[in-house]
Amino acid sequence: MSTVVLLLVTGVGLGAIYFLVSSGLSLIYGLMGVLNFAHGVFLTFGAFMGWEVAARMGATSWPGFVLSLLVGALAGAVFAALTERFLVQRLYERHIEQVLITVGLALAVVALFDGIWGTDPRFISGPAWMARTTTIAGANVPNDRFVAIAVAAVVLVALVLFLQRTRYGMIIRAGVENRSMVTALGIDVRTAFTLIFTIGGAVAGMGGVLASHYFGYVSPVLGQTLLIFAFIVTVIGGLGSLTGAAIASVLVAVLQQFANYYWGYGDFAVVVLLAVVVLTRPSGLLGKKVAA
Amino acid sequence: APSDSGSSGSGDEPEGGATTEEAAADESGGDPVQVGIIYSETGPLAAYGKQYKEGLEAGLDYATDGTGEVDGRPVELVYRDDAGNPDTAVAAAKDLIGQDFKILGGTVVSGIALAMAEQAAQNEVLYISGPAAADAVTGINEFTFRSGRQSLQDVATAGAMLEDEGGKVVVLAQDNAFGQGNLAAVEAVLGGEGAEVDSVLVPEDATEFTGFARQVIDADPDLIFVAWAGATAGNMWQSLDQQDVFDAAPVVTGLADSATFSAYGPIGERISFLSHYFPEAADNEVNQALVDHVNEAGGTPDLFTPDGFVAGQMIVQAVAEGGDDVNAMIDALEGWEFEGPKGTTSIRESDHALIQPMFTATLVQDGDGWVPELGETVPADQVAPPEASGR
Amino acid sequence: MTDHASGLDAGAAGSAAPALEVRDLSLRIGGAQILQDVSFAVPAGQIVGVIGPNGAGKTTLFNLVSGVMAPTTGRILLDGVDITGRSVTQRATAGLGRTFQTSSLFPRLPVEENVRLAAQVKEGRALSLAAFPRRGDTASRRALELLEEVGLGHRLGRMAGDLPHGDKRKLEIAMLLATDPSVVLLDEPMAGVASGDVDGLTEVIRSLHRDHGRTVLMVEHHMEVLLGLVERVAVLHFGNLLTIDTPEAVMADPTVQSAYLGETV
Amino acid sequence: MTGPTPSTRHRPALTRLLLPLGLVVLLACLPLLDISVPGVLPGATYTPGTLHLLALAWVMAAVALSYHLLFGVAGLLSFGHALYFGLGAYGLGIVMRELELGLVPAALVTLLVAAVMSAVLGAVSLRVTGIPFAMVTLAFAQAGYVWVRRDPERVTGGEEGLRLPTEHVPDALVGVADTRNLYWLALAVLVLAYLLTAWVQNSRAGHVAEAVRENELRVRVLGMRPFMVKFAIFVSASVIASMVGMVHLLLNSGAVPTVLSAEFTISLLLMVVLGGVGSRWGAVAGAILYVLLNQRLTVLSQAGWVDDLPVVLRIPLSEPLFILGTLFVLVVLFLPGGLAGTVARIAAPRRERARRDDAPPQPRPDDRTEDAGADDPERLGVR
Amino acid sequence: MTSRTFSSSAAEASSPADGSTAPAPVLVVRDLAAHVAGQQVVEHVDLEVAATGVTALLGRNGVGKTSTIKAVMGLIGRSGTIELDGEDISTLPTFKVASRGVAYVPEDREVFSGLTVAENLRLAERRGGPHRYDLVYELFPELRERGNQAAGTLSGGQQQMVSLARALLNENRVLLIDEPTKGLAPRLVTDVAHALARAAEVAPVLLVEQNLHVVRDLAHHVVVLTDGRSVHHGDAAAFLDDPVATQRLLGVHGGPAAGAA
Ligand SMILES: Nc1ncnc2c1ncn2[C@@H]1O[C@H](COP(=O)(O)OP(=O)(O)OP(=O)(O)O)[C@@H](O)[C@H]1O
Ligand SMILES: Nc1ncnc2c1ncn2[C@@H]1O[C@H](COP(=O)(O)OP(=O)(O)OP(=O)(O)O)[C@@H](O)[C@H]1O
Ligand SMILES: [Mg+2]
Ligand SMILES: [Mg+2]
Repeated sequence: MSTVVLLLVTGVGLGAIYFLVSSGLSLIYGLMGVLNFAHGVFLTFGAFMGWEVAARMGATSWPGFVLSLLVGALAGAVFAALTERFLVQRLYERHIEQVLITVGLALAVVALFDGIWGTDPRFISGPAWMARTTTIAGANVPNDRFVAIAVAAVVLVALVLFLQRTRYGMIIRAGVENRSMVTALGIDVRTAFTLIFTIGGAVAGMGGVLASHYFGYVSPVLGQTLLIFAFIVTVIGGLGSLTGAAIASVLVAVLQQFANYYWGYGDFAVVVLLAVVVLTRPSGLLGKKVAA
Repeated sequence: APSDSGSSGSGDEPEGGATTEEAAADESGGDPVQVGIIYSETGPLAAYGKQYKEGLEAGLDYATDGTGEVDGRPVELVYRDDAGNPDTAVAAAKDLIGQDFKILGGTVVSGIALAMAEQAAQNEVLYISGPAAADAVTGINEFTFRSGRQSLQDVATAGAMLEDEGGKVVVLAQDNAFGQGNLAAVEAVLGGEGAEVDSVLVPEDATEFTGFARQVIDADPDLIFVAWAGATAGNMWQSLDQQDVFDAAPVVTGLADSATFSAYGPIGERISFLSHYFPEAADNEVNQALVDHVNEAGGTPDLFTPDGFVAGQMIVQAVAEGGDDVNAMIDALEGWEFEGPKGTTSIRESDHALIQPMFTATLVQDGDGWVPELGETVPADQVAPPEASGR
Repeated sequence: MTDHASGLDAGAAGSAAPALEVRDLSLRIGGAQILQDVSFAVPAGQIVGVIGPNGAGKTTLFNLVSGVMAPTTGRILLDGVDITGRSVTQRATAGLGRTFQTSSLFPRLPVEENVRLAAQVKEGRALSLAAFPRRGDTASRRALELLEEVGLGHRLGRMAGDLPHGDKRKLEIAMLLATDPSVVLLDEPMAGVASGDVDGLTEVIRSLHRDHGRTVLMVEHHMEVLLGLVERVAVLHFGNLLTIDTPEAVMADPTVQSAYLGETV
Repeated sequence: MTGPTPSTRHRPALTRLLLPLGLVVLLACLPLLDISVPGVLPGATYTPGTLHLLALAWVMAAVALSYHLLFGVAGLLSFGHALYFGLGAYGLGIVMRELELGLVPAALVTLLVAAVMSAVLGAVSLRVTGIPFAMVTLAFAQAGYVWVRRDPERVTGGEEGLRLPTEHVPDALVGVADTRNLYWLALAVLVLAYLLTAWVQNSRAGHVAEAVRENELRVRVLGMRPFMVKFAIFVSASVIASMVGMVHLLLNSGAVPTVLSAEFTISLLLMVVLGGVGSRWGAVAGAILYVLLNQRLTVLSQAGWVDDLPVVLRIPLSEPLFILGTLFVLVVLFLPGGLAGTVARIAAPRRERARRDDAPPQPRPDDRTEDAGADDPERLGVR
Repeated sequence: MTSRTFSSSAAEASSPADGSTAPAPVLVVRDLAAHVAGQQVVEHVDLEVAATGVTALLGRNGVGKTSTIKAVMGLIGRSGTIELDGEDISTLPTFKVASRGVAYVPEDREVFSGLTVAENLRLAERRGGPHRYDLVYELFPELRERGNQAAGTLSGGQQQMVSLARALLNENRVLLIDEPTKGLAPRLVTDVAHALARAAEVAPVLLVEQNLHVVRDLAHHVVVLTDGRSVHHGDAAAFLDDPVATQRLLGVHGGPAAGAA
C-alpha cells in the first residue's frame, strides 16, 4: 500500500516537472505550430543560470532558492525571446523550417553548454527541508516533490488565466492561421508571438531550476532528456491544450513510475501509450482541431 | 632526421634491459614509433578521457625517463577522438591501421573497447584498452590487453568487505551493460563464496528512484552493493537516504572520480567505498611520480589517471621488447610484472587480465568538500578475477 | 471521348436511370440542420443549375454527392447505382468529377503538372511504379490541349499557387476536364473570373455538356451565366429544396425572387 | 522552399547520362589513385582511413536519399526512419549469427523482414498525417531503440552494440586491408539507392506522391487513393534504408544502438535540408557535406591553435556540433532550398528572391505536412 | 437587375466632390512597384483615392489589382510613394498601416477558420474608436446568430460577410476592398453594394470588382490596370459607356446593357 502511495505521489511530482516543460512547449506548439526542439535548451539554460546563482548565493537558504528560481525563469525567458525574434520570426508560416531551425539551435547550443560548463554534472542542493520527507499513508515522500507540484499548479492557473483574460490567445491562434491578415487588422502579431515564446521560455527556465533540484544536478543534456517526454506529453494531451498537457503529464509520469517499478520498462510503456492515443485519438486527449 | 645521440646520452638507466636491443633499434634508423590513442576527448565521458590522457603522458614520460624515446626511437602519440561513439572509433582505428600503426590504445567506453578489440584481431595489431570496465574485454583475443581494472575486481574488493560468509547481498544497479556486468560479477564472486544474491535493476532512463529504494529494503539484505554510473547518482543516493536504506544494511559502492565526491553530501559518510584509485591511496614511488608528472603538466590525478599511466608503461615495454613485431610485443606483455602506480601489477598470461591491488575508502568532510580516506589496500591476488576462458 | 458511358460500369445497362439521383438527403451537424430531405434526379446529359442564398447548403450538397462528407440519412445514386457508402476515390473512378468553391489545387506543382496528374487517372495505372510520365505522352498532350482550351496556355510552368485568382478557377476546370467525368459538379466556376473572360469560360462549360454529353450540376451566383446555360434550376433554401424547374418558371417564382434575387425585377 | 519540381523535362541527354556516369567511374577509381585534398580528406584517396570516410559518406548519402523519398517527395515528416536503417544493420548481423547464414542469403532474409515490418508499421502510422505521423513514427522507432539497447532477448548486444559475425562474411570484406572493397560496395549501394529513388520518384506513383503532399483531398477527388501511394513510398524508402543499413554494418564491423535513435533520423533530416528539400542530388550532396564536416570539425576542434584562442572563440570552435548546428541554422535562414536551391538560383538569377522582413510572400495556402485539415471534410468542404 | 437601388446614394456621396474645389485625395499612390517571391508583379501604378466615394480598380485576371492593394497594405514588397493624407506610409509595417485607419477586405476572404465568428469580429476591433456592431449586424443579421460557429464551417458567402464586417466594424480613413461580391447571392450583392455606398459616405473606398453593374452603380472614378501598369484614369460612367475602351482594357463590350440579364 505504502509503495503504491509512494509511486503515486512521486509520480505526480515527476508529472509536475514534465508539465513545466511541456506547458511552454504546448503553448508554443499548439498556438504557434512550432514544434520547438530548442525548448530543452531554454530549460537547461535556466537550470545553469539558477545553478550559478546557487553557487554564489547558496540555494540552501530559501531566499537563495527563490532567487535562483527567478533568475532561471528570467534566463529562459530572455533566451526564448531572442530565439523567437532572431530565428523563428524570420520563418513565419513555414512550420517545417521553424522546426528545422530549432533542431539546429538545440544542436549548437547544447554543444556550447558542453564547452562552457563541461559534460560533468554540476551538483546542486536546495533548502534542507526539501531533502527531507513527509510521511503520507506510510510512504516517505520527499518534500521537493511538493514544491514542484505547487509551482506547476500555480503556473497552470496563471497560464490559463492569461489566455482567457487577454486577447493574446486569440491573436496567436489567428496569427498562426494567417499571419498577414492579422497584421492587416492593425495588430502587431510579432510582439504577440515573441510574448508567447518568452512565457514558454520563462516557464521552462523555472522548470529547469526545479528539475535540477529534483535530479540533484545540472548537465548540458538535462533539457534534451526531458524534452522527449514533453513532446509525448504534448501530443497525448492534445495540441495547445494546457489542461490536456497537465493531465497527460501526470498520466505519463505515473504510468512510467509504475511500469518502471513493476516491469522495468517505463519508457516502453510511455511509447505504447503514445501510440495508442495517437491511433485512437489523433488530436490527443483534450485536443481540439487546431487550425493548421 | 635520424635520432640524435642526446637520448642515449642521458645518463639515466633505461628500464628493463632495453640496452640489449639498442643495435636493432639503430637499424630501424630511429624512426618514431607511432601509437594511436583513440579516446573520448569529447562526448559524455570526456572527463574520464582527460584523466586517461594525462595519465598516459605521465606514464610514457616516466617509463622513458623523460626522453619520450625507446631505444632512440621517439614514441609519438597520435590522438583521435571517439566522441563516445563506436563507429567513430572504428573509423579512426581503420585510418590508423591503414597508416601502418601497430599499437592502438585508449577508450573509456566498454562498447568501443569491444569494437576496437575486434579491429585489433582482424588486422593483427596490438590494442591496449583503457579504463573501460567490461569484463568481456579480458581474454577476448590475443591482441587485446587492458591497462585498467575490470568489474570483477571491483566486486571482489566489495567481497573483501563482506565480513563473514553467507548472508544476502542485494545488488542495486542500473539495467545497462555496466550494471548487468556488476551483477554478474557479484553473482560470480560473492555468490561463489556462498552469499545469496538478489538484485534490483533500475532502467537506465529512470529519473525517480524512491520506489527502487523501497524494493531494496523489502528484499531484506545483509549487504547492499550499488553499481551506479552517471549523473543520476546524487539523486539515487538521496532517495536511498530518504527511504532509510542505510539503516537496513551496510551499503557498498565503487568510489568514482573526485567530481562526484560532493554528490553524496553527508550520506557519503555512511557508505563503504571500494576504490580503484585515488591519488592518496597508494604510497609508492611510481604513484609519487604519477602525481608529480600530472601536476607538473597542469592536470590533476584522478580515478582513471593510473589506467593511462599503466598504458604508457605497457607501450614502452611492448616497443622495447617487441620492436615493430606485434607478436613479439604480445610476448613481451604476457606475464609481465611491473611496479605500477597502484603497486605491483602483472599481466596474466592466459587472458591478459591486469592483476592489481584495490582499495577501500570512506569519504570524510574536509572544509566545504569531501575527501576520500584510505581504508585498506586489498592485495592484487585477493581481487584477481577468475580466468576468462577466452572466446 | 464522346463515348462518355465508357467511363462507367459496362454492366449499368439501364440507360433509363438518371445519371445522378439523390433521395431524402439530410445532414445534421451538432444542432444545425444543414440539409433536409433533399430529393431530385438529373437525367443523363442534362445541365442543371443550383441556386440559393448564401449558406443554403449548395456546397454541402456537392460535398455529400462527391463523398467529401457523409449524409446523416438519405441515398445517392450514380447511374442507378447506390454510391452512398463509397469513398471519394471510388466515386471519382465511377465518373463523378467536381470543382471546389475555393480553388483546390496542388499549389507547389506547375500548372501543367496539375492537369497532367488529373489526365493520367484516365489512362489507368495512375499509381504505377512501373510507368513513367514523359513529355509528349498521352496525358501530357491532353493536359496541354485542355490548358489551351481554358486559356492558360501561357502559364504552363508557373506554380499553381502563384496564379492570380481568376486563373486558378480556370485551372480547376481544366483539371476537371482532364479526368473526363460523366457527371460534373461545378461550384461557382465564375467567381472571381474577370468579366472579359466570362464568355470564354461559359463556352467551355457549355461544350462540356453539349459536345461531350456530360451531365452537369452547377452552383453559380452569376445569374446571367447560369440562365444562359442551364436547362433546369434547383433552388435550395435553408437546406430545403424549394423547387426544381425551368429557368423561366424559377425566375418567376416570388419566393425565389424575395429569398434569392432580392428586389430586382 | 519551392522544391525543385519533378525533372522529367528537358536536359540534354548528354549531360543527363554522361555526367553522372563519368562521376561514378571517377569515384570508383579513387582507391587506385593518389589524390590528396588537404583540409577535406584526412589523407590520400587510396589510404584506408580516407576510403572509410568516403565510404561512410556514400552510405549516408544513400540513406539520405531514402529519407528524401519520404520527406522530400511525399512530404512525410518521419522521426523514425532510423528504425529501418537499424533494422538492416542489426537484422543482417543477427540473421547471420543466429541462423548461421552466409552474407547474401542473410541479406535477402533481412530485406524481406524489413519489407514486412515497414508494411505493417507503415499501414498503422499512415493512418495519421502531419505532426501525429511524425510522433507515431518516433514512437515506433523509440520502441525499437529501447529494445535494442536493453536487449531483453540477448541478441543485440545492448548498449555495447552488435559485432559483425565475421565468420559468415567473405574475407574480402573484413579487415583494413580490404577497405577498398567496402568502399566499392558503399559506392555501389549509393548508385543503386540513387537509381531506385529516381525510379520511384519519376514513376507515376512518385508524381502522385508529390501531389498528395500538396493536397490530399484533391487527389482523392481526382479518383486516386493517396494511401496506396504513401504506403508504396513508405515501404520503398524503408527497404532502401534497410539495404543501406546492411552495408553500414559491414563498413563499421558492427552496429550500435545510436543507428536507431531519433538523433540519427534528425541527422538525416539535416542532410536533406542542407542539400535542399525535394532534390535528389541535393540529398546526396547534403549527406556528403554533413559527413565530411562532421569529421573535419572534429579534427579542427582538436587542432593545437584552437587552444590558444581567447575563450569566446575557443569554446565554440572546439565543439564540432556547435559549428554544425550553427551552419544548419544559417542554411535554413539564408539558403532556403539548401545547396540545390542555391545552385538553381545562381543558375537562374531571375528566381532571386528579394525578401523583406515584414513582407513575406503571400501566405502559402498550406504547409507541407500541416495537412491535418485536409482530412477534415467539415473544414475543407464548406469553405 | 437595375441600378436604381443604390445609385442614389452614390450620387449623394459624390455631390460634395463634384462641387467646388475637390478636397485632396486620401490616398495617393505614385510609381508603385511590387514584387512577390522575387518577381515583379506590379510595375508602375499611379492612383488616387478621392476623399469621398468609391474609386474602382479594374482589369483582367492577373493584371495586378490584388497585388496593388497588398502593396499598399505592405503585405508584399513594394517601392514607390504611398501617401495617406499626405503622410508617407510606404515604409510602415502592415499593422501600422492598418492602425492608421486603412481597412482591408482580402480577395480570398481570409477569415480565421479556427476562430468563431464573434472572435473574428473581436479580433478586428481596432484600438480606440467605436466599434459599429449595430451597423454590421444590421447588414448581416446572420453573423449575430452564428456568433459561436467556427468561421471555417461557414458557407462561402457567409465568410465573405465576416470579412466585410471586420472592415466595416471600425472607423476608417480608407477601405481597400478586393472583390467583395464574389460568391454572394444576387440579393446580397445588392445589400453589400448598398453597404459599401453607405460606408463610402464616411470613408472613401478603393474597390476591386469584376461585377460591372456594381462598379457602375458605386464608383465615380476608375483606374484600369493592364500588366502591372495603370493605363487609364477617369470618370467611371464615362469609361463604362465607352465600348472601345472596355473592350480594349477589360475584354467586354461596354455600355449600360453590358451583360444585363
Ligand atoms: N459545423 C457546422 N455547424 C453549424 N453550421 C454549419 C456547420 N458547417 C456548415 N454549417 C452551415 O451549413 C450551411 C450550408 O453551407 P454551404 O457551404 O453548403 O452553403 P452554400 O449554399 O454553399 O452557400 P454559399 O453560396 O455562401 O457558398 C451554412 O449556413 C453553414 O454555416
Ligand atoms: N506568389 C506569387 N508568386 C509569383 N507570382 C505571383 C504570386 N502571386 C501573384 N503573382 C503574379 O502576380 C500577377 C498579379 O496577380 P494579382 O493577384 O495581383 O492579379 P489580379 O489582378 O488581382 O487578378 P485576379 O483578377 O485574378 O484576382 C499575376 O501574374 C500573378 O501570377
Ligand atoms: Mg458554397
Ligand atoms: Mg485579384
